[in-house]
Amino acid sequence: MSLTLENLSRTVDGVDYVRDANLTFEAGSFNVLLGRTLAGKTSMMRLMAGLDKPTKGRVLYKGEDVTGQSVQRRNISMIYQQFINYPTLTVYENIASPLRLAKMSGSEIDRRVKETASMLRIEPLLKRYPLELSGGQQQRTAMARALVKDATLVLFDEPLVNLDYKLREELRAELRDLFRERQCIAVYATTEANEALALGGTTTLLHEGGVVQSGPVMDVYRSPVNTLAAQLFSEPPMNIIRGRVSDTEVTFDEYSHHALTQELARLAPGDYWFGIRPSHIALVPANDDDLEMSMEVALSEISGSETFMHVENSHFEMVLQLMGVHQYHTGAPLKVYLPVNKLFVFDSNEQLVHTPTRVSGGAN
Amino acid sequence: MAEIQLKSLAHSYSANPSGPGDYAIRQLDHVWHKGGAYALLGPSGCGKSTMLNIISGLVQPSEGEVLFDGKRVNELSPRDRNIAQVFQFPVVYDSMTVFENLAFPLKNNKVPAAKIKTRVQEIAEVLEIEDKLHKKAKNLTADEKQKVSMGRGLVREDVSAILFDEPLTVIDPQLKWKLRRKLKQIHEQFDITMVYVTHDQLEASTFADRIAVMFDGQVVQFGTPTELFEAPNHTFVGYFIGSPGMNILEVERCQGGVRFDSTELRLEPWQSEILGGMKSDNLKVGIRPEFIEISPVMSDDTYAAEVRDVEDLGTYKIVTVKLGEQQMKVRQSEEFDAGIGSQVNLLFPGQWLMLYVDEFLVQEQQ
Amino acid sequence: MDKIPDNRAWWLVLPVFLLVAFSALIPLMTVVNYSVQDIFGPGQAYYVGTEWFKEVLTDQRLQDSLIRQFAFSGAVLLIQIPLGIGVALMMPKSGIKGSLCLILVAIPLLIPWNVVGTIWQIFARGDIGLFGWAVNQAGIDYNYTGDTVDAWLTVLLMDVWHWTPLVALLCYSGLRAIPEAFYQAAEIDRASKWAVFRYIQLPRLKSVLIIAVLLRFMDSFMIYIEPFVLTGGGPGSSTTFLSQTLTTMAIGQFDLGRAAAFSLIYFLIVLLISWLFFTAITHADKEK
Amino acid sequence: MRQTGYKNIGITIYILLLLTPVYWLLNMSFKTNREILGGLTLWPQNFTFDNYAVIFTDPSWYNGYLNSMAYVSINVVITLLVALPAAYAFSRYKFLGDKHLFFWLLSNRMAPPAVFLLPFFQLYSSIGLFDTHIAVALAHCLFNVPLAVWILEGFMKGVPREYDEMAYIDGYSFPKFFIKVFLPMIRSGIGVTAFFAFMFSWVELLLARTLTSVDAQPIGAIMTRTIGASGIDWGVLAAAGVLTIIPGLLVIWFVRNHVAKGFALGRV
Repeated sequence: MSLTLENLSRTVDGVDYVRDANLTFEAGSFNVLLGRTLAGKTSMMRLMAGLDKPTKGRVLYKGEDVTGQSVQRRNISMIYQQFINYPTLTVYENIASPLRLAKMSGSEIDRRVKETASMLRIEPLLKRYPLELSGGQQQRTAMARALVKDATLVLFDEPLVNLDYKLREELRAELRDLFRERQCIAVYATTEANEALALGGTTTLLHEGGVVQSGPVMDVYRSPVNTLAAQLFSEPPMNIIRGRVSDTEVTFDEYSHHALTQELARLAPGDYWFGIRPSHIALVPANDDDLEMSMEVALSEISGSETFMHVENSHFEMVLQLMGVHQYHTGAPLKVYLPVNKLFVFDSNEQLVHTPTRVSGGAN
Repeated sequence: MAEIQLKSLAHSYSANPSGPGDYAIRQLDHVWHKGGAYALLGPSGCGKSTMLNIISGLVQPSEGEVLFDGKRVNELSPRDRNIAQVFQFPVVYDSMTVFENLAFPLKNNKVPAAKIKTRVQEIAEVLEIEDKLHKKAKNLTADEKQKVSMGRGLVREDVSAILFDEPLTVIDPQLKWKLRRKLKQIHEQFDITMVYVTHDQLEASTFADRIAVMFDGQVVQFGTPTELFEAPNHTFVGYFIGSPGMNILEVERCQGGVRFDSTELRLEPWQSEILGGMKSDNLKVGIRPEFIEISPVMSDDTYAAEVRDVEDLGTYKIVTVKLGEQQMKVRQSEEFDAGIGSQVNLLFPGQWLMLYVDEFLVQEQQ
Repeated sequence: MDKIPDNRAWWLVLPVFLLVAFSALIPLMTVVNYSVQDIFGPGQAYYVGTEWFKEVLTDQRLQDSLIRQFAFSGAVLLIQIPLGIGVALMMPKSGIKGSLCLILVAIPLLIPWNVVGTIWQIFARGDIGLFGWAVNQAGIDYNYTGDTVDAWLTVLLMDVWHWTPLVALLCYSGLRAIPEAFYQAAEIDRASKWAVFRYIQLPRLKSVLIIAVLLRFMDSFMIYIEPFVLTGGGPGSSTTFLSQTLTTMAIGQFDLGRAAAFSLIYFLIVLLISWLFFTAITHADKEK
Repeated sequence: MRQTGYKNIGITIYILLLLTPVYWLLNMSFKTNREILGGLTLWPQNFTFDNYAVIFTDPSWYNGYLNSMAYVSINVVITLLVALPAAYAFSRYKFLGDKHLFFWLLSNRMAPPAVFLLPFFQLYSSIGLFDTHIAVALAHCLFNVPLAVWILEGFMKGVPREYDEMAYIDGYSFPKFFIKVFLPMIRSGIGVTAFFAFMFSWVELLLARTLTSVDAQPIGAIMTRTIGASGIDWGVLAAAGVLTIIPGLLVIWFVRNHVAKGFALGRV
């Protein structure tokens, strides 16, 4: 029981909304589509739902072609970014509506509605009307309506963007738990890397309508196929620096020269892109072969627990994510240290050639 | 530029408020000093936008005073208060070009044309829209429009303050980083009093030197991001700042400290001392996931807990542990690897264990 | 919102299509048919080709009423549009006062057109009409039944009274559609009242104004009942507008051929000018 | 706030000017003809209901009202029935020739009624509908339906398509969705459209008069009969006029809250 997209494309007057996508979603899986706005997340979901027709390719469900099937006949549900509920129905009736249409018995409907409502903690609101509720409550109602019928495919189109920061955190956590046991296919679109990480499951990176990379969230995160993937899936974006490896040394932007140690030694001479996550750069050397670079502080942003430090030099700039508070003034010079074993290496056409050595344990 | 003071301010949208519930803002005293970069942080419906509109004069407070440099301005209209404000959703005059939009406030202030030109240029460059200057505003993308509305606020040099009402809502995460940085630079460049309303703690703390946290109509804490993080003086601040928020446990008094279930927590002497002098039984302890340590060895100040869940967020992990009947979250480095169900020894460093009586922090007297 | 291409939508518009076709196309065909024939009575019709069109186009009487018509419509627009905007700006934004104003202002629109005529027929009379009496008292010699200028002005005044409310209400709703944020921003930017009108209200009224101009042009160009009741087209032919010329020609003199040809030309003029406005509207919609 | 003060004064004056002619009509309707012709009086010296009595007792008078009511309501019903689906189609779908169709519809709103007088007369007599309510109702559809489609389309555009999709996803069939979900959401639009249809049908006289003789004759026509004849009964005429205003007032009262939106034809 799986949903398969077979070289699926949708082009609207010349613009590729979705470009030749090949993906499979397994039952009981939680799938995150991660990409910037207009990356094709929504378009892809609409194709899965059957709300739009593809210009090319097929959608297969349990192996059979459902591309042409009407929305009503597919057993799906969808949650939108804007809070969409029937404004003229009470919360109760909103949640009940899919069941009523499924000609379910009154008692059964009542049971399910109550159950789902309590699951999403909106039981006390059942008699109210959607527009009387806060954004969070409205979205909970929408989710309840989506979950009350056991849809085989549940689509979330950035459901949390219009909610408060803390609410997002809560609902996100609840979602993960809600879908743990469910046997449906959940697809969730978001623009935020951290959300993708928090939700787990499998992650698919989209860019300009095309699939960049897809797989278990940690695999994608730990070994991004190219610089694009690396930057899409890192917040703040991964630092990427151009570098040249000679027989004797590695040079970053003709600026800082370093000896070849560890993995670097294994790289054939040539041009590369080196990536490092903001959180891996340190202000004090951890190992003696850390790459030392002298930079200037452009700006340091303190978020209480961490400091985001934007540093630059005449050739390139980097972002550091440091635990604790580090107060520096703009323009202050400082040395930063890049641990060699945390470097991502991409070849001259930006394809991954080396990932950092995995820390013990790794993905779970 | 001015110092903005709010004196015993209260506001209700209903004409004759019956109970405290009808108040968007209640009994609020606060001072925004000259030239500071401030954030006003809180969940939606906590009254933060109301407060902003009261400062700018778009809303008349039902009680209390608004003072600019000690002068009462309640009766003054926004135009006379000479305040700039940027709204949550872009407001551009779509019949004008970007240039005309940015020039508009200056024109209204009868600024000489030459001055306008240079000033607009300057701001346009800071916001990186100088290439759009002659486009019609209505043909811009959402975030360009928002930049323009910001520009209209920033372009005036003489303003007493600039107020931002969740200005980055419509902006892509990737761009948010850049824009927030811009604002900060602008503040350092022109040092104007800036008040920035948001529900996003990261936005707030990265923009502001000091943050006022609002919780149903009141400012519960006003301090630097670090203060808010390390010593939240109200359980709400603990919960709201930091992600995940502070672990907060209901406890009761016991010999030499406090207790929940069968677990006894030792308190700092001064904490127990103060606690001894207090009647209330509404006691809570809080400790941040970042400050809970997991020690390899068991000792008499560690607590044995069971790992319930491990959330891998790439650069770090959030571990959910069960201590007695209580769930707690612990932040660990990405190297952490203990399987679900395994036992760990929690260590609560004394200086990070906060005690709350009636939701407010018990602080050590100097 | 981008629309979905789907020709099955035709089923939804079919009823409208049939209904309107029935009451528009068939009659139109008849008109066309007349316009190329000379009809003396049932069964006696001769094909005359474009004869009638030639005649009509050269007919002095028609040209005069056409000119009168344009003059009238022009005057109507020039007075009613600015006045309407003004009234809209004065109306309270909301609350009971708002909806009360709305209803009071709308009253003239709810009066059957012939009654409008009747009202003014009485109201403007020197002897028993308040208006006429007042003007005469003011020492101005005024008599719309006798003096051509007075008659023309009275018709104009009546139309202004009757239709300015429509313009006003259109603009009023247009104004109400402007989000409060814009006024707030303007206030913050210290914009003058004039600047607010010029840069916020006027641009946002654009599309409504086009609609208003369109409707007012059409209806004033087709005006019939009111002046007919008020002045019967007189004195002389000072207030005889196209519709009236047409109806007298068709029903009065049973001069079908000429009337038909004339109708078509008439229709085409309205259509042409309206089309210009219509494209303007859709254009304005696109911009949004 | 001086500003608003001036505004209030201005609007009050305008409304007063607007209402004087109506007042004058009202005033006359309570006067005897002698008083009317006897000279100018600002209010009825000897107040009388006779004029109204005449109308309410004489069938040839009050039937006029009944007739008008009849064809107006028929017209409103027909207009809404056909315009609703059409407007939906225009607001949601691209289809072959949609733009042209739309303009063609509107163009009929622009057709001078005078042009259609004779053809209509013949058309409806030929199919035996002359002097029936339905005839007038149908004729009025000529300008009401296009307008209705236009207004409704404006309102429907305001409803995000997500609502349609949500309903389909929940399993609604199109008709069920349209009636149960969609129509309730555009209530105000429908109300306003009904109002406009009523208004234009109620005030129109040219066609109504041409297509009727006795059985379905509208009040307007009956009034015009009295005009021109020697010694007009001014009082009764005024009373009749007053009575024609009342239905309109009732209707606008019901839709007063939506009417502002509707006047913008849902397009701003």
